[in-house]
Amino acid sequence: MSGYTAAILTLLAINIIAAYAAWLPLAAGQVNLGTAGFMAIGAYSSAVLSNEFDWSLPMAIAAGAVCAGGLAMAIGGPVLRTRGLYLALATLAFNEVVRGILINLDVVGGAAGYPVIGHLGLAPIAACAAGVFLLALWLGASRLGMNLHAIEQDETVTALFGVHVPFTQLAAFTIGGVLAGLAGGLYGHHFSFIEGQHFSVLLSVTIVLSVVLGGTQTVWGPAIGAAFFTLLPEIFRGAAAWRYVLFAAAVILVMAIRPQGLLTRADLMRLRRVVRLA
Amino acid sequence: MIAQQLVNGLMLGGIYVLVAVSFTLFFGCLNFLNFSVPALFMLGGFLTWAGVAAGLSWPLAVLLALTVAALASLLVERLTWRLQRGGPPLIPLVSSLGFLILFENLVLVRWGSDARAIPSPFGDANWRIGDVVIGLPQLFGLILSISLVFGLQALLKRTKLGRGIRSLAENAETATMLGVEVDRVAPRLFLLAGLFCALAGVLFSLSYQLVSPYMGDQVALKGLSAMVLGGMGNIWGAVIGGLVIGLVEIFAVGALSADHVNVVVFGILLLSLIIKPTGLFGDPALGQQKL
Amino acid sequence: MSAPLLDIRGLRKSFGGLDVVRGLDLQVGQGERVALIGPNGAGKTTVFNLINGYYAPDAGEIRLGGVDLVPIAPRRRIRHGLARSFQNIRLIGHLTVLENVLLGAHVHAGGPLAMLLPLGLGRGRRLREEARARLAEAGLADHAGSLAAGLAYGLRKRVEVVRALMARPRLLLLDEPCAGLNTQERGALLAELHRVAEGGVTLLVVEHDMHFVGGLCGRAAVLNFGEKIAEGTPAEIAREPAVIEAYLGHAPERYAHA
Amino acid sequence: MLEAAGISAAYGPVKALAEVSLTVAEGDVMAVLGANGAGKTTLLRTLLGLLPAQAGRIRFRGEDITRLKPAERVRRGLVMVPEGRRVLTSLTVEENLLMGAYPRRDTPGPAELDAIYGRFPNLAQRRHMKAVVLSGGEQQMLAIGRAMMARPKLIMLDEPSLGLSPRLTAEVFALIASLNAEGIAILLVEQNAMLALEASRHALVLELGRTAFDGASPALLQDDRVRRAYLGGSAPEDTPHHTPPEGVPP
Repeated sequence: MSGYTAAILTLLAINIIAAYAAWLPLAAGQVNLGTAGFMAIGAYSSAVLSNEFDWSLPMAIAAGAVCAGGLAMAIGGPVLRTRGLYLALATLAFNEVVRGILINLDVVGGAAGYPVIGHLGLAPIAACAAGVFLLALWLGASRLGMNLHAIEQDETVTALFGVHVPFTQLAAFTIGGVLAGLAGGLYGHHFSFIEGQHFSVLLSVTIVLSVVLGGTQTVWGPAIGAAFFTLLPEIFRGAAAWRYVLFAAAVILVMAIRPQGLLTRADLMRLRRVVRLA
Repeated sequence: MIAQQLVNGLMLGGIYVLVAVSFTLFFGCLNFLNFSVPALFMLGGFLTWAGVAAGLSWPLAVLLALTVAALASLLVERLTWRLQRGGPPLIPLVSSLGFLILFENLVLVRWGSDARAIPSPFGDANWRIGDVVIGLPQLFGLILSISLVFGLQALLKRTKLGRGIRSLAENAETATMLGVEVDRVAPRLFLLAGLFCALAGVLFSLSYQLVSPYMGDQVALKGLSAMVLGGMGNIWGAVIGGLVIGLVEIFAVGALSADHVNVVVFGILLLSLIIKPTGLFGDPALGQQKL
Repeated sequence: MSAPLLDIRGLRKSFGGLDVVRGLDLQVGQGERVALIGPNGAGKTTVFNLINGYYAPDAGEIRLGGVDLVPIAPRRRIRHGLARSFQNIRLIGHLTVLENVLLGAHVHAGGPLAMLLPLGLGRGRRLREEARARLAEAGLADHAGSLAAGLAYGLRKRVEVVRALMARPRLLLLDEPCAGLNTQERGALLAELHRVAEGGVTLLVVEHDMHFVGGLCGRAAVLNFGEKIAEGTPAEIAREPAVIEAYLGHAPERYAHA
Repeated sequence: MLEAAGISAAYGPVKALAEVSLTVAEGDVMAVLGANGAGKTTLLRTLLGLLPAQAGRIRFRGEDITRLKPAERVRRGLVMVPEGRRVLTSLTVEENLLMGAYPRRDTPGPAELDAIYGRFPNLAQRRHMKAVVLSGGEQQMLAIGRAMMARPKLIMLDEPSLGLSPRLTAEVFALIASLNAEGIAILLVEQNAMLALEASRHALVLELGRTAFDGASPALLQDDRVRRAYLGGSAPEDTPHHTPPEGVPP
């Protein structure tokens, strides 16, 4: 495998994990525009643990994910009281606050960035992505996954059937935080350098964009969206400077034709039927 | 010192006012969080530079920039809101983000990503009142912003189009029943709101004499905060919110450092969303009901 | 009648100064099938929403099997044996019929940890079997795997009933179960509800179709302007002058004097 | 004047109207009766074009309007006063009236507004207040005044008596009669069937989205069919031919 291919695949793996981080709350109808903020928490805390405290990489990255999840749970309480676009804006603000603090935190290099000593290659990162995908498959088939979809479509009715809506949403938000922290930890230990600027609202927005594009109804949607987002600009690489232009045009086009995302539940069921017949 | 900061804050706030009003028009009337606003802002500012750099006169360059931004806004209406209205509000939001990436990268392809210095047509015209320096371009910008909002207010109150927009904002179905055609009113609203933020971009470039393809991102986030702070869908709320955010930013720079600005501004946004999501002057029914 | 299953006393609710329910008393005995009828705007759906907890009453008591429901959170009322269907179908469109029905069994699915198990594992396995069985009984077995959104309207109405039954309610509230159904579908629903009632579930039905009410319910209470103006068998009700006036308006000669 | 032939309409998968035909003659008052969910409001919405007709044709004053947008129909004089009045509460009383003239190509002059205020003195007093302060009866007057600003040839009223006291109901019906006397045709959907039959010349009874009766109103006053449409006819025990569906014990 060429270095180029490995680099693209690593990026794809990290983007897939980040996509599932955004998907869980999104499946329950919550637009989390703070995913990059949680990634930053995971990246910085794992980097500090492995750099300064000599933790092993798996331990440090796991701890980073837990930190991000813990923070998600802590801020989830107040933030999730807001709804719809208000929630999107609240998480967006959260993202900017986290980034602003990190840029000013001299312990971790401030705006100059923070070098990470430990390094992870493609294999462990791809394994993590595969693990996250399996976890998503599992959750998607669980009652939690079903309740999330139900809440997204009809919160009132779901609550009347006894589902504790705020608790369920907090659970999704927290698991999303853990996954984002994981993606951040992996990112930092792969690229060996992190800076606050990278974890901007634009990154959060791009992640949500990829999930919506892939489709939120099925477990496959986020992976498809992440692949679309990571690979499409590479396909257009020949067009050099034009690639993001073409990519953006593709996004607009897809959303105009298929606002429910590339893959819907109905598509998936049709696909299964075809496979079974064949 | 404090007087100078007050002046600077209000001047900066004048820019945010226009962006916040633009956001609030889209949100209040169409329930659409339009993320192409930063790109329209950038088009206004950047194309003014491009026009001047290509040898056009100032007024002509501004006119050209505003025209392109207005057409861009109409394109956004056609390909996002018109196709996706009635569905979940997230969908047009995502599409409009696509347009943000599209416009920024189109400019990038043509002119590169560097920030460009743009000479002020007014030179270094200043007013001095005691120790306080008031930049004339900035002052002009602030006055223009506020008068435009007054103009908008008059348009909404006194004209047929304004009444149509307001009925649409209250209840689209009733408006349709009365004979308001959404597909005719919406493009005009996009034109109006698009011009507001493009003009903010022009004023920004004239006041701060620097443009780049990404100049809209941070300003738009501040404008968004201003809209939320003032109360989504409320025009005068957006004005107050814009001025407050401008003041907060300048005072945060003075008291802490330029790097802390975002922590303070977005901290305020986060807190205000948690404590009072409807903002200072927002209609509690708006947003709650529509979403 | 021994202590009624549902006991509503002095129920009041007003919205913005408009009294929608004014001092309603209504008792429904165990195993009864009662219709709540009345003209447009009489407050029938509001009564349902009060029982359900979607609105809090201004005054009055709602007891289910002796338990006062008013202080109980809406989410918890289903645990006391209360389930309902909705006037405008509210199935979860992009879940399958089976999944929708399983949503109805949420209260029997176990604690937070059970939420993390796939639907067919552990206790979920028995629930899934129960859901399949109930769908089969209702003649909906063929549709178990279809998405709810793609189903014909009449079928969706019946899935809503099965979903509510999965909560194993003592009292089932049905809000206009017939609306939008054709004659044939009404027949199928009527048969289904007879079966449900024989299974021991008490029914309280808001319905406009008086044929349907006559075919299902032994007793009907008539609401007008938030007050109960008559109560009796559907046949008695249909002859009651106050009811006829509530539905058809004032007789012309009386209007002339007004 | 208004002629609908075999129109059908649906909300998504739910068929709400099946091949309904009706004719409202010049200067006529027609009542549409039926139980809840019979399709009365749907009929009005389809006639105005808020809901597309899936089948059938609609002609208004000799012109086929089946495919026209609501705004075009309002401009031609087909106007609706919706159920629950739906005045725009964030606009002032006067702005609401001006909204009635929205599709018109000309600008309404002060004389026109004064004519409306002359009719409704209560509205004149509050012309510059937000419509949210109006009482239910005043809102109904405003909704009708707003419809008049469109220069209507035919007004469709949906449940004008809903939530009004008997006295206000009588006032609204007197107003409807006077509008009719000025040559405006009326299509009236009304829960209060007896009142509607009294006020109308022709009546259409809908049952499950289909026409159950179409004819002269006085004939219906004595007819059992209205009672049946609302109250399900004679009670089941009186009708031995009513057979319960299969599987149901008697």
